[in-house]
Amino acid sequence: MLLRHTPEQFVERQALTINPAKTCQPVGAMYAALGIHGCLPHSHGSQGCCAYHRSSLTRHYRDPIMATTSSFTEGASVFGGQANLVEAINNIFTLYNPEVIAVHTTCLSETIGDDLSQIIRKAQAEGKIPPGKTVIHTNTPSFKGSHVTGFANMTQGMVSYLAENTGKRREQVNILPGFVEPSDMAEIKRIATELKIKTILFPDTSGVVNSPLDGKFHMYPRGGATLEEIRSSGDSQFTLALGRTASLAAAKLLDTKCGVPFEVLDLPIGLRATDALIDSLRKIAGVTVPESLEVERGQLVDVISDMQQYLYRKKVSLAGDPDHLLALAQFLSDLDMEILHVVTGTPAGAKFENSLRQFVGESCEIKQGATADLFAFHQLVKREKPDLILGNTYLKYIARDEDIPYVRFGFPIYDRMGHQYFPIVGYRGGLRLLEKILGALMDRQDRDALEESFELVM
Amino acid sequence: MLLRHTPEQFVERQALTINPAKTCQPVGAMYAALGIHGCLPHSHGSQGCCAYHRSSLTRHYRDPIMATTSSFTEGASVFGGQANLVEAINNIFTLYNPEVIAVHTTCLSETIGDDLSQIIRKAQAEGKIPPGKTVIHTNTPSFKGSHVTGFANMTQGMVSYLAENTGKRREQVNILPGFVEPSDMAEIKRIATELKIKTILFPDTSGVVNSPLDGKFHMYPRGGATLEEIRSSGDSQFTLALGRTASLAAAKLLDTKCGVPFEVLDLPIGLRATDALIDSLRKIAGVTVPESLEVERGQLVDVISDMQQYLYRKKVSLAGDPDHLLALAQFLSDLDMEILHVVTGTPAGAKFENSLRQFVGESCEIKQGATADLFAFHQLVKREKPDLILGNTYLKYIARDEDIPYVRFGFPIYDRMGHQYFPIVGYRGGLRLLEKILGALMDRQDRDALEESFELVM
Amino acid sequence: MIEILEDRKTQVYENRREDSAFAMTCDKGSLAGSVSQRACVFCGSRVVLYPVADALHLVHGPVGCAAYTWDIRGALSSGPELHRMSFSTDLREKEVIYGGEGKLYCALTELIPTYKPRAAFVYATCIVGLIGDDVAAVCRRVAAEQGIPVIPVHSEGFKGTKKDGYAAACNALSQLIGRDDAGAAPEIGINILGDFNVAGETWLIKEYYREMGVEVVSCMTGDGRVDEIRRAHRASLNVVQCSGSMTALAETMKERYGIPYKRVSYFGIEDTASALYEVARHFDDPTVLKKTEHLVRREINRILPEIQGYKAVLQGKKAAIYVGGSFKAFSLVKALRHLGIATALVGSQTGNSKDYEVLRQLCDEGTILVDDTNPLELSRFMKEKQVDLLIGGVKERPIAYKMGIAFCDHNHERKTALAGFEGMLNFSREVHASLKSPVWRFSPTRKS
Amino acid sequence: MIEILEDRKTQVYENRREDSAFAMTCDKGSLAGSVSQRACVFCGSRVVLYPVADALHLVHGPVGCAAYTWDIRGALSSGPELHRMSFSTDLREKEVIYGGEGKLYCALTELIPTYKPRAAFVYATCIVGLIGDDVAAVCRRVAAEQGIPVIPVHSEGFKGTKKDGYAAACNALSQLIGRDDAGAAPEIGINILGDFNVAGETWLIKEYYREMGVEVVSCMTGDGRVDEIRRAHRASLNVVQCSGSMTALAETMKERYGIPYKRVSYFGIEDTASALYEVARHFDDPTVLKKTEHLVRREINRILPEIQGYKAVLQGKKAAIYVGGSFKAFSLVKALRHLGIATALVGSQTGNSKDYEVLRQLCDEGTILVDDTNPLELSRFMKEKQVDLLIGGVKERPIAYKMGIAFCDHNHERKTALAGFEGMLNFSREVHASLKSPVWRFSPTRKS
Repeated sequence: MLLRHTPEQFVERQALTINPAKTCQPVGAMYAALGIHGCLPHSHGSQGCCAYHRSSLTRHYRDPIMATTSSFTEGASVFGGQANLVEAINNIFTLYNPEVIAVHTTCLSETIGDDLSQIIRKAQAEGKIPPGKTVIHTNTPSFKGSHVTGFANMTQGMVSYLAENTGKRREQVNILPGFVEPSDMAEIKRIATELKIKTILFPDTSGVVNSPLDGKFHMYPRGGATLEEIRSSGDSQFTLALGRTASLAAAKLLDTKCGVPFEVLDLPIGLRATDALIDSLRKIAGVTVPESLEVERGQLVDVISDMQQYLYRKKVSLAGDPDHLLALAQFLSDLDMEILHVVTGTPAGAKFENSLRQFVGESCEIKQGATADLFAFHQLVKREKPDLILGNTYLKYIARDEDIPYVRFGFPIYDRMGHQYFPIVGYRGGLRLLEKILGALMDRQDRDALEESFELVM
Repeated sequence: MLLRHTPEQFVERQALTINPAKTCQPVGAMYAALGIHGCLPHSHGSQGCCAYHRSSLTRHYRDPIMATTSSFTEGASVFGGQANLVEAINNIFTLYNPEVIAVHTTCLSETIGDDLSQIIRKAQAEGKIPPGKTVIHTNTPSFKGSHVTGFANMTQGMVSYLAENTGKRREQVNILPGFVEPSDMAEIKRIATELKIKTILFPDTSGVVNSPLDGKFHMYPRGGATLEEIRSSGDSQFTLALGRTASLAAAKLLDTKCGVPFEVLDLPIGLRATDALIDSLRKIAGVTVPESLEVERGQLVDVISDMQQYLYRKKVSLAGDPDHLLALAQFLSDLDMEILHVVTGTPAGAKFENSLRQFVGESCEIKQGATADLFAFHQLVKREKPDLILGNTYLKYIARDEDIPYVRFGFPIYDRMGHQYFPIVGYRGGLRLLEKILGALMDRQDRDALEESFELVM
Repeated sequence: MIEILEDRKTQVYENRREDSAFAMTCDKGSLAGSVSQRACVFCGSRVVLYPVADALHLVHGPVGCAAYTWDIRGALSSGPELHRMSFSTDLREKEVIYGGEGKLYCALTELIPTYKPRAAFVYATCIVGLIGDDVAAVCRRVAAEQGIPVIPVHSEGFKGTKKDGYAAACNALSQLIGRDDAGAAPEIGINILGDFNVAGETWLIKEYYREMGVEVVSCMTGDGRVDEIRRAHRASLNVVQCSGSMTALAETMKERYGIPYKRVSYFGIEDTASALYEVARHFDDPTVLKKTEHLVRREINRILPEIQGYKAVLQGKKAAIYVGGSFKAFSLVKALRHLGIATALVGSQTGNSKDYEVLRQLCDEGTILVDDTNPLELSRFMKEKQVDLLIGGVKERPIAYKMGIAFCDHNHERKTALAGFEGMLNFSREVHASLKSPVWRFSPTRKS
Repeated sequence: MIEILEDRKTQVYENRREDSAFAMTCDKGSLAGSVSQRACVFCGSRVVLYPVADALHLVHGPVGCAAYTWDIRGALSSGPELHRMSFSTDLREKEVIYGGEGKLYCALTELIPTYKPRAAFVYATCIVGLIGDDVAAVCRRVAAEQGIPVIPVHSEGFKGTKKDGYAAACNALSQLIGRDDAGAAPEIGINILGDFNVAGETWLIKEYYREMGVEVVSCMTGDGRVDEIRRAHRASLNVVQCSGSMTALAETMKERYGIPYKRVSYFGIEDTASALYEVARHFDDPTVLKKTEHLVRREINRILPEIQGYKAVLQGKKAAIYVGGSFKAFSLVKALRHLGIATALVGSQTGNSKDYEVLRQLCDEGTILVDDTNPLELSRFMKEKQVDLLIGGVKERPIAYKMGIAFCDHNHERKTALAGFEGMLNFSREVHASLKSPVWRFSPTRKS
């Protein structure tokens, strides 16, 4: 009854978000920037933003998250943040010596109207950027899109500043992994390696936000896509953009800027989406799929077949980010589950809804954008109670209040570990998701079983 | 209250096992035999044994488990099972055409006193064993030891029949993985591969009992140690026997028979035991540990440090097999948990208890062998309630009755999936175990939290 | 191509309508060396007696026999659950050499005062037969000392087949029957034999009889109670489901108490209806008959529309059936027909030659009949016949799945009641669910 | 070697006992480009007002400010939990261009009738300052229309530091205070200021005062209620914990109502004891004094033995402290001493120069003092000083762990009450648990 303030009755809201199912762009940009090796994300705004994003990512990853801020004051907001940023760039290279600074804006600097390209050029001109060092930026107004948009924008910023077409095509494929976990990025790389394909995957936060305890504090952990790799993405044969919302912008720009053709795929969550990724990779690189991957696939299919009776027609409601929801809905429908509700705070457009509709049927309630918040999700779930909900940590209130089995999925997850290390993409990731879903459903069956029907063999 | 028949009061039992914490040898032998590629396990006894073992393994793995039986009748039990076995060998090669038949005995054939070596020789002499085909055997009287002993005996049988010292040492290390899951065996091989060490691992059930759905029924799935590999184990530099109970016998015999020196290590469950395995491998092969493994290790240490407050002094009770319990107890003590009770139905001797004592402290109650059953375990848990219990599927009754968080661990697991695919050995396996343990503890904390202290960030 | 062993050729038959020479070999021991799906004598006894919930079940033998049969079967009890505990004498080497009678005596005298069961069953396993323990003598002694029936079950694994285990169980039950004559016998009273209350099926069936006005004196093997069994001879009809396991007891009771019996099946619409009608007709009571008619009509009307819906979708699919008893196989062939599904392969572990003749008559031209088959044969025929669905038990399930074939568990591990009208609905749902599961789209061989 | 920026050199100081020239630079904005652990004005306001559980907290701005502060703090409520909901006007581009007053008005008029809060706080965020919304006017209008206090909180993120946010919050609270004069004022009554009831700490402290015979009129920021705050001016003493955040309000109340205040800390044995004694002495009532003495004696006797036990084990360990407010830092240095732990490094986000002088006096020779530090400095000094334990908040925790250093959370995410005597026990346990965790054995650099 923590959420006693959620009435079942819907009231049309005009101007209000209650318990948001999204957050703002800069945190996504910061996360993306961490996916460059030796990069220090920089928040061009007041201190609080940077602190909040760092705290948020620290809670989610339980790892140190480094980022700097322009520390806006009242002055900056009147006279513009140019001085702050130039000073910041100077200080950062002096003190923290990163390879690259990745600047993102905030609602503040956006509203002021700071011209980041110009400021960075100025810093360059004034010699504040040491030789061999790089500063890139992207615009991430907090009052547009969501954290996913911020991720997409920073990825696009990487292309914009770094990707070069040297005129010499390389035997390599770009993969834009989307706003996924470091474990997922590592798994996508492993799959490509199994296929013997050289890939340039960026951003790549594996080894950055899930780094080992080795007795030292590393300002720049071992992981991340190197500048050289990202530069060379302009010479790649092809780009696979995983997830339209998070990866399309960068892929498009790579095409426009460097002539690298691209294809947008769903995030490789679940069987079919992984099939699609592997199939695309196979075709692009002209390789054959090795037995190892076929075995992984077959194991996933096998488990689905084994456990079908526990999945059949189970009703499920989802909240999260568009790219995740799309792939997840496909997977769940392939598991013979019925999707009742899908809610994302990120405005994802008609294309999203149309794609989703293939997997969820006509009766499913889809909400996106303004007022598509967790309050609305809670109301939906109250009206028609599913057997399972999937979504971020905030869903725990709803799971408790409505007594519904719950699997943590997406961002943020503040109260459990695992997502940092175990992928949910690929066939193995599908197995993991399946294990979690089955665990939640079967634990509930066990809990609710009458004593006489409490079962040993399930 | 399913187990309402468990009183808290201990009564010394003389002659009785209630809710056993073990089962009989043959099922272990059958499982081990499945770890040879192209092998058909054969149960020399009446039909029921074979059916029970197959059902049991099928429930645990959700995969087809193939094995044949001598189909004893009253006649056989009077006149001996020689005729049945010779006929069986003939029929099996005619009908099922395996590479090797691995025969184990049962209480019945043991009590009758069938001399398997002699019978197999006779079958050979009578031409019932086609050229190039092999029959091996081991003795697995059901009235001695337990399923673990049966596994150990069959592994020893492999050495006895197959291992050869050709006089030419090979640059390879034998690993006897013990009675672990196929996922564990695969993980041990992966670790050795990371170390760039050639290993002969047997038995190896990976790819046999967790095979993919590929649209066909395979009598002999792709996995398993090949005969050639096992033969060559006699030429290896060294043998690492993981788990004294399951692997010592075979390692000893490899030493006696082929002069391959050996070392007994704990099952590589948890941090220290994995360190020990990797360290031994490193020393034997004279290699350095690659960064990839150091990172995995550091990630495990990192998560332990991150989550220490949820583990600190949590009380835990364990039931299972000796080798597993030993390694698990070490890991849990490294997690700062306090082990209250350890129960194994397998008689494992004073050495087991002494080794265990290092990790569990003086006040821990250790029970093994006769009357060390799950009834006794339940009584212990009633007397002093732990925060968590770990053990096989049968513990679900106790978890329910006493309302204790519970993590499935060991054999058999009849009501969940996962163990077939995700290892618990190695550093990654440690992470998985940790995730499960933390999940159980934190789910309970969430369940029991008062509304006002129901926490988002944990 | 895979061969069928010479010895097994007469246990496999492809149906031709006009076949005067039909002679299925069956009722014989599995070949040594086959991957038989069959179990042993002990298994047969244990399965039948297991649902007697207020009895003590002590397995006298090495620990395995007790361990493998510990609560693996969902035979539900509405009250006591002593049957779900696993008691074993856990015989060790010492007893194999010196005998286990002492340990058995000791175990019983430890257990009975503690658990105060209404009766105890002591299962003799393989080894007990060999070491020569006089189990019956120990049981007599303990019975005398403790004042409850202590009944030896002669279930040494090697002494025959699962059927012999059924017989041993029937024998054990017959020792309880007739021990209680108190009170008046019901006018219209039956015993239900051979229903195990898996997933609560007995409760469903009992409810039908209640509605018909027929009193159930005992259901010995489903939600069973010792005291009911002791009064079972007061019934005037035995209704035998799972004919394989319980006909022996019905015969005994016929001989001993003159109680007639009827073999029935509660699987499928026709068989359930005719079971109830047969019982009703037996008593020749117009009220009972009327109530039965009403019940059957109502139930069929209730379930038929949904079933028709499934049929529309499933029409033309092909099934394989491999179950323990042949009587169940008959019902399944018919039930599947209701769903528009033809049976391309059917077999049982324990059918006799009469059963197979019935099956042959029931099945279509070309249907393959098998007795005591093995996975290789089974998978071969399923592939040849391009079967879409297999109905079987735990060991068959993963074989079907690996081949991308749907599956319905009609054995101990079924999770929903498949008996009665409601059961037919559940069965249809399960078959529909598995056949229409999206997972088969991902099987390499069966993209549909 | 890592450099300290020229500009930051005066914010880092290595303690020398006799240092007349000590002049710590502090109280200044973080440098542009530093990895500051500091937050913004909004953060300061939000943190202070958050625990007012029956108020509506509406964040007027883009969604992020509301999202990041949604229930991340364990400030417990014994009743209503409206404060744990996240309400935001979720300003979008349109409002940035055309202004957000309409949306704000609309949001408030949708919310207030639905949730019927006792008051509403409207937080202005960065952007609101820029687009020039007249938040105060909207609040006035809604207050008039809805009949509850609707209070603007001027917490535009860039308009200063977290401290300015505290001030804005104090200002907002002061608008509630004095609105209710009903009933008699208590004779011995206090307000608790600056305790946030994290992990139920306020409840602990309140219980002490109850036992002492001191009535708590309001605890504004811990398990807070609007009605209590409205009556807060009826107290005769303000007891200020977390001096950084609430001294401003105490000053205001002193000016406006003549209520004196005392700055106290409830962390550690001495500080808790002297806090209680100070309050008791203030009222100069022998009964209160006696009760206080009794309470303090009893509590210290209760906890000391266990603490001594930890001390025996922890003696000689070295700690680093980096917390938000410097007052807490004082207490921690003393509390650690009780455990035999020396403080090798101490710093705060918001200390002023007086605070640092106190700290300097308190600390040992050689202790490093830092103001507004960053991870690089922090880790460098922790390594140099071979520190065994860090006390800090969420962003510091993983830094310590990566270095194989124990950690105790003394910020919002602490899970046990660390205030009061009981809190000292909890603190000791936590410090002991982390310092003695076996995990450090597995850190490459700190095999101990």
